[in-house]
Amino acid sequence: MNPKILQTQNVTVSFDGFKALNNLNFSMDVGELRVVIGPNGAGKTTFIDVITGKVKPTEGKVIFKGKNIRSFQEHEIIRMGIGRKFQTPRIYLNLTASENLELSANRNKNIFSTLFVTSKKTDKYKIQGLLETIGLTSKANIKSAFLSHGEKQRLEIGMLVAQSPDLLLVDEPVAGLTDEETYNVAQLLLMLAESHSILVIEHDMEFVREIARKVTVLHEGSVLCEGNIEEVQNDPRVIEVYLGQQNNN
Amino acid sequence: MLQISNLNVYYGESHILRDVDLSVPEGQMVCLIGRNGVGKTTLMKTIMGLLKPRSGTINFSETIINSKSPDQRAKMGIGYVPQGREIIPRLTVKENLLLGLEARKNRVRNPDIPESIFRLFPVLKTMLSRMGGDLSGGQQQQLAIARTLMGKPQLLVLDEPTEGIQPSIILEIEAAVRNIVETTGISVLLVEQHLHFVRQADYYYAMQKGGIVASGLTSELSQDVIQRFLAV
Amino acid sequence: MLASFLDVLFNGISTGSVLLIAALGLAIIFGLMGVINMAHGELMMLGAYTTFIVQNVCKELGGIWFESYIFFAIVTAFLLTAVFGLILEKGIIRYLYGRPLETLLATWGVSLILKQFVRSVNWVLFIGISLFCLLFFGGLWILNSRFNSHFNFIRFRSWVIGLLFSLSLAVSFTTANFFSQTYKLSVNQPWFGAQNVDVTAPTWLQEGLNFSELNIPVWLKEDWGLGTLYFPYTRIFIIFLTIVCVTGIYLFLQRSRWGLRIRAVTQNRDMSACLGIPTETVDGITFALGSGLAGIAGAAISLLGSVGPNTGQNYIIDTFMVVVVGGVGNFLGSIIAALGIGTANFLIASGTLTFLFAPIPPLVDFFKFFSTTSMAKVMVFGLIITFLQWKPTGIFAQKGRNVEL
Amino acid sequence: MKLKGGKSILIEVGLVIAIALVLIFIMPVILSDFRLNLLGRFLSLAIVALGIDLIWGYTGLLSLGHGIFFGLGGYAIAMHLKLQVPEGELPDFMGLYGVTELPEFWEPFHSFRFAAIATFLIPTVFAGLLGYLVFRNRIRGVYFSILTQAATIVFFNFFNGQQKLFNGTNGLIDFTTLFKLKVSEYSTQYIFYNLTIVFLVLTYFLCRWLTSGRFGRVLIAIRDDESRVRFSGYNPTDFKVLVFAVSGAIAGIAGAFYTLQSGSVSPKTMEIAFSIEMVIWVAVGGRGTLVGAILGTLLVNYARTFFSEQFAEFWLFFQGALFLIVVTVLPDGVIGWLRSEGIELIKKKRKVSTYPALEESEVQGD
Amino acid sequence: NDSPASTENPSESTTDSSTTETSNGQTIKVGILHSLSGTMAISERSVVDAEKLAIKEINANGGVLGKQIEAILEDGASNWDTFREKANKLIDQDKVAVVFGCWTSASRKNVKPVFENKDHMLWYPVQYEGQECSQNIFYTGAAPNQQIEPAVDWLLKNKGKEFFLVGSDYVFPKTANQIIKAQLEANGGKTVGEDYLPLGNIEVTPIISKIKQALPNGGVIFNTLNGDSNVAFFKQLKGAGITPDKYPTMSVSIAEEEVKAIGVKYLKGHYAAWNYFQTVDTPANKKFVEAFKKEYGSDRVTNDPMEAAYIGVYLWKQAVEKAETTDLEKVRAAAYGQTLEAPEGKVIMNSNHHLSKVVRIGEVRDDGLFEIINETPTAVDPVPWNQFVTSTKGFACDWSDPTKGGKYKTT
Ligand SMILES: Nc1ncnc2c1ncn2[C@@H]1O[C@H](COP(=O)(O)OP(=O)(O)OP(=O)(O)O)[C@@H](O)[C@H]1O
Ligand SMILES: Nc1ncnc2c1ncn2[C@@H]1O[C@H](COP(=O)(O)OP(=O)(O)OP(=O)(O)O)[C@@H](O)[C@H]1O
Ligand SMILES: [Mg+2]
Ligand SMILES: [Mg+2]
Repeated sequence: MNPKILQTQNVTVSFDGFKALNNLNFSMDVGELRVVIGPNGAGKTTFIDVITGKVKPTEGKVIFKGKNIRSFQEHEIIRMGIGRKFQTPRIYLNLTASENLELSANRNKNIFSTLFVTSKKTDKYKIQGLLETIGLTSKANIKSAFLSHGEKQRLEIGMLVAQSPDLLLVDEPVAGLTDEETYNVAQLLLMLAESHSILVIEHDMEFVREIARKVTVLHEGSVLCEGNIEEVQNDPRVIEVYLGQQNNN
Repeated sequence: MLQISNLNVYYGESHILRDVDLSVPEGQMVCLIGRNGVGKTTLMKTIMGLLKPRSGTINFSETIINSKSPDQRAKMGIGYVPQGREIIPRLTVKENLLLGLEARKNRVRNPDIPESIFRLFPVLKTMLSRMGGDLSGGQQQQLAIARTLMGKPQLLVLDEPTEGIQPSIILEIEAAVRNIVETTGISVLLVEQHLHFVRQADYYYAMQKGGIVASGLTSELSQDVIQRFLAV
Repeated sequence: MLASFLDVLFNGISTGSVLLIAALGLAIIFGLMGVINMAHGELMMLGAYTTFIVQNVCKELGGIWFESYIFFAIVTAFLLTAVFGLILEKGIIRYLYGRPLETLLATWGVSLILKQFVRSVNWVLFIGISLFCLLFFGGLWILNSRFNSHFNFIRFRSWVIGLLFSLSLAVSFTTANFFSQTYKLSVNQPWFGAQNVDVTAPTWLQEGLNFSELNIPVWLKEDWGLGTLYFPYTRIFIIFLTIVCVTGIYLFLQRSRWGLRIRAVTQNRDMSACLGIPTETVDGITFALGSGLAGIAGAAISLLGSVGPNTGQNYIIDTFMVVVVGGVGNFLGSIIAALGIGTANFLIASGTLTFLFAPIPPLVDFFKFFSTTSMAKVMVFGLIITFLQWKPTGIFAQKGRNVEL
Repeated sequence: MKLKGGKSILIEVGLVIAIALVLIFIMPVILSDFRLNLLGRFLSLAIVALGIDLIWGYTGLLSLGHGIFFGLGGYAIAMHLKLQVPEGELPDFMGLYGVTELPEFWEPFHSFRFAAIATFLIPTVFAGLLGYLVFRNRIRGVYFSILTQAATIVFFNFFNGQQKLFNGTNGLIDFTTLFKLKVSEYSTQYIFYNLTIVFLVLTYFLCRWLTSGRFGRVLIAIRDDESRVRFSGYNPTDFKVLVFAVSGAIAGIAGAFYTLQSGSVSPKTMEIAFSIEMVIWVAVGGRGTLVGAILGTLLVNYARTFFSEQFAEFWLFFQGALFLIVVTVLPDGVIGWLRSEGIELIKKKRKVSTYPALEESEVQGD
Repeated sequence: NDSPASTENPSESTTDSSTTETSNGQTIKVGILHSLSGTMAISERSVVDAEKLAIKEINANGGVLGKQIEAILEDGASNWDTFREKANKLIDQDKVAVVFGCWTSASRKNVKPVFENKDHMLWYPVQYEGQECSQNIFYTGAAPNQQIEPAVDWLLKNKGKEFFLVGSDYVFPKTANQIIKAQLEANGGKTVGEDYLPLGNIEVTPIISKIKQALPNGGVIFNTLNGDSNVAFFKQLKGAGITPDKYPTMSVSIAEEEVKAIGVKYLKGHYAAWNYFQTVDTPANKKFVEAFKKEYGSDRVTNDPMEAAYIGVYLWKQAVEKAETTDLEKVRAAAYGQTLEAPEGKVIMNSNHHLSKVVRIGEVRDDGLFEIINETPTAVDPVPWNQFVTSTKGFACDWSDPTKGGKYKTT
């Protein structure tokens, strides 16, 4: 059996009494590609927030690579090998697409190596390749403030890939992308899954079907059910709270 | 209802929209499709008055509104749900909703939030006193739609309204929008990636590289067109 | 004991209420609109000068007019500074929304100009400036309304503006020069001059509430020592004025729809416009309101301090501190912060703390070192920094996911 | 803009050195002593402006308290100069306030080396400390600005109130010698002038190096979205503290050179107005462009000298108007304006293509 | 600062310039260097007015050495640095024959090295804290023994022994209070407290609390506050029920102009010590006040620093005429012993660069002017180095005698 890369034990997050996460127990193996779905407000994004240290759990603990991350700051957690894409694209608007990528690709993120170590040739090729993958080669050198919403989404996915952490947390990667792009992103994630652990959150069920091996459904801050895509899709509780009656298709 | 002709829009020196012609007839639902970055949002913003066209006219219910400010356009009855939600983060959900009333022509006494809104988006009811910015992404999107509906617009401009919303609610939104169009006779201009929703519209326009390249009835929207303009 | 407690309480509240009334306008302009208004102090100065003028007019009328001039002064000061604020907003600030740090620089320029303005304003200058504004802004307005949609105009806009600017400057300069040559002293004499001007409180405000002459039981006076208390009427007046203003503002922002609009516009201007909020009107009203409050504050402090070109500039830091410590955009916070800072300042500077800590000698020395007015400021700043270590975003911090964005 | 490619670096270095040489050799010939001294002082002010541009233009930290660091640097060197008295004597002002023994902390300033190091080390330490306390708590934006502003008041009150230690309001004035050279002598001043230019050039390249390359990009990223930077794995607090400390050091050096050339340092440098003015120089020149900082400083200061000489009574009007115009009409400062409009006039209009593939695909007949 | 630092060949260049530049032309250029903007503009602008008036009068009467005086006005902007820069400019660029200027001690201290290094000449018109005697400065205001010390003596004799000292956080008040404390100790008075306000601060509640605590049954307040704080102080004193009958306040920075700005109501019955009041009854004063009002408006008042500035210009003119040149060294030598029937009475320029002056105590009356209630029978000779303060006790200054100079031991 694979060792666990990520585990949460009885994690509760409450905001002024409202429990966004409620006694959540979750675990993920090394190298696993896991999809998390669930109704709006189920706590998916909060879950990622907890893992990356943006939100401290009110109770319970999050264990990454065997370490409780509670006492670490955000950037330290990231340096332990977690990367994240935000739900709405967050990129550095005054940098160009390639600079954005370069910033994430940088391995050593303390001050001194940032100052004194120059980037390697191989990094440059890697970034070129990435730009190609996310379809932004032609816009690589304009300020990323001038990108459209979908392009920003893709750029942020690219940044995550450039960072290449052990665990990728991907929050709604294909929202606002065209079907074709959705397909590309799916392929990209599948390819990455060969060497990384990935946690994906998405509402686009086409996409979920495409990549999913194991799906976890969150509801009101705790796991509603877990299983492969067929099981989940046909679970009446999931249909009730999440999928709805897909009458035609 | 809405008639756009020969519209050219620039961001600084870069030419984004090129000679766009588009019209939304009264009581109809029109959908705009196109790949990422072709200028859909730009067109929506221009209709709303957030961007100034360099040439061309925008005609809304028989008046040319080129020189009108966004708030005047809102008061004339254009309701806008922007891409990226644009919730006012440090106002409560209730306050966000009440802002929707600003677009009404006559002042509303004793403002209240109609039940119909909550029927469509039940979560909002439980969160009235929460800060708008604290909501989850999908909840914010629902709030954005609800807020615009509060204003009882005549033309609803929706920019990817279903982004980040759970499947069951998407279905409800689709049904609701369809229902609104049919019962109240307002017009809708929709930008959407979900084909399912696109097919609810009466008419479609396909956009590529800043220009309209195809249009027609959605019932005739063939796989071929989709292939050409939505995929490479 | 009771007496000294009451004394400290009163002095703390009165110091705090001066701070608060000065900070109110800023809490709106900075707290709600996000404009760092460095000219706030000068707006207060305008209010103070208005008081001076109203006082002089009322002095002419004499009697009851003079005794009640302060009320007219407050109203006039409010209106006048509000109008000025409106002009400021329409002329400058509105180009700078969303760039708070730039507003700081622009308003700093405004404050320099205002200071110099009251020093040297005379008829010549008045005529010159009015003419210039008329020509320049009038011209601009015509240009804008005629050629706005012309693509070429947008491109050469800065050139045209530059040309217009120099032309108007030249015309108004020559005209002013002509006047000053022809009419000499009568137009050249400054209205106010660089000196302070004298604002004397109406007689009923000049003295104070003397507890020893008050009709209260003797035991209260003697055993409890209340007889030593003496509360200046001006201070009491300002406390009341502050309460009135705070309540007024509270009602305006919470009970009228404007509060909601203002908050919406400052948080997301474009979207608010799309919702049908007339953003420009909202901006104008808000800025005018904030400025008007500064005017009231100016009228109030003219009862305590000097009225001169530098009136108000001493308040600017303290008022910003009040707003920051209270939590930006939070009224209750500002109130508590003002009272807190006021009381702390009084306690430290007056050396009351040295008495309180009399049993602990090292602390006495420590507090003694800080018990001058200048050093008290140093200590209060230290306290504020310490406080912010604990609550980085003020007493009532904004919470939730959105704060970082 | 970016230090890219060996060739453009060489051109830039060459250009900078050429300008420096002009300043060193040509200016003294053209300008009178008084004007040259003025230029020297403005150039030392340009050094602070560079530091401010570093933190404001690139990192988005608007410090309204750089006067503190400027002043600290000035005081450090001035203390050394005031100690140029015969053995056993005290700096002249101390006698007036009945000080009979040199205060402890003055002692080390007997050594020039110590004083020289102190000119930037003391400001660095203070800036670092203040920065650490503030940034650690993620205090940002206007909060930071207002805190720095309040800090100036504290320092001002302190230096202003301590007559016995620093001669209070008067400040340290009336320097006699440095290395046996008479400070007020023209030849000595010329040395200071040249040193100022050397340090200006060095500071320019330091800032240039910091702001180009990866470090600079992290700074810009911090300006854009600080909390996002954390999720890219960088610790913005470290970066900000470092940059703030560096810019404090730069201000300290500038203060020292200014003091040498102006012949005094006083708590006035720690008044709020002065710190705000520094920011304005950068704004006028164009923030985020190092050249702009230098240009803006010279421009504003010369304008001020000019106006105050020509219209002694009204120059505040002009100064105020200048700020207003710059901020409203030239939001990107002079350099920004030159880039957008000026270049357009000279060169042909730059073409920005939005849909790079458009032209080809039209050929293909999509 | 025993002697000016540069003595190698000081007058060479300046002499040259002042003879070539200023004598060849039709005019003699003089510099006026005061704050026209900033905090100090309040006080300094009227001094400028007085100086301009003197120059205008002199020009109307034929000028100096047959030439008109041309005044070059520079703004020190209440900023010491600017003062120094402008002093340099006036001397180097404009090559003026003399500079009239400064108000605050800090500005004077800052330009002093400039005038000394360039061996130029400044006429300084304001009463000040003393402890200075520069060869390049003429002080036409009072030294402490011509204002503060007599005021303290008078208070001790007539008003009480317990003193509370209030001042601005600034050189003059601090030095003055040092002298007062020493004097009180020597003459049987008592300092019960002191406090300093940052310049411009108006929150005086803590100070008033302290005064009430230190002097519960009344006593003397000695006030060296500067500028704006005075207004706040007196307004709030009255509000707090602290009135001159129990708490007489002696001020040394409040003159007719300030009374006007503070409001007579608040000041009536308080005291001030000066050499000149507008109410001084001399023919010269009558003329001065009349001329001033005619020039600047009938609502204007005159005060001590204005008068000192005004006579400064006249004294300089007399010295130039005696020397028959604007050569600085000769003018300096000619200045010693100059007398003038000034508005304040007869003044004599001593060889220590200060004037002998009559000292007066005034009480604010209803019309905002001062009732002179005490005045020395003869002019008091200036003592720049204070004799109460131990570190300067026994020192004096005499520039007419090269062996003595700026600070020599008398005993
Ligand atoms: N700071 C906060 N204060 C109050 N409530 C919060 C806060 N943050 C999150 N919530 C609430 O917690 C719940 C979970 O939010 P979360 O963003 O994790 O949902 P989600 O599963 O990502 O939903 P979506 O699919 O819509 O993105 C929501 O109901 C939200 O309103
Ligand atoms: N502020 C801006 N300045 C310059 N160019 C911009 C700006 N905003 C967008 N663009 C460019 O305009 C083009 C159209 O953008 P727009 O946002 O309208 O696309 P879209 O069709 O809405 O795409 P998406 O489906 O990704 O939302 C894009 O190529 C984008 O790069
Ligand atoms: Mg989410
Ligand atoms: Mg879009």
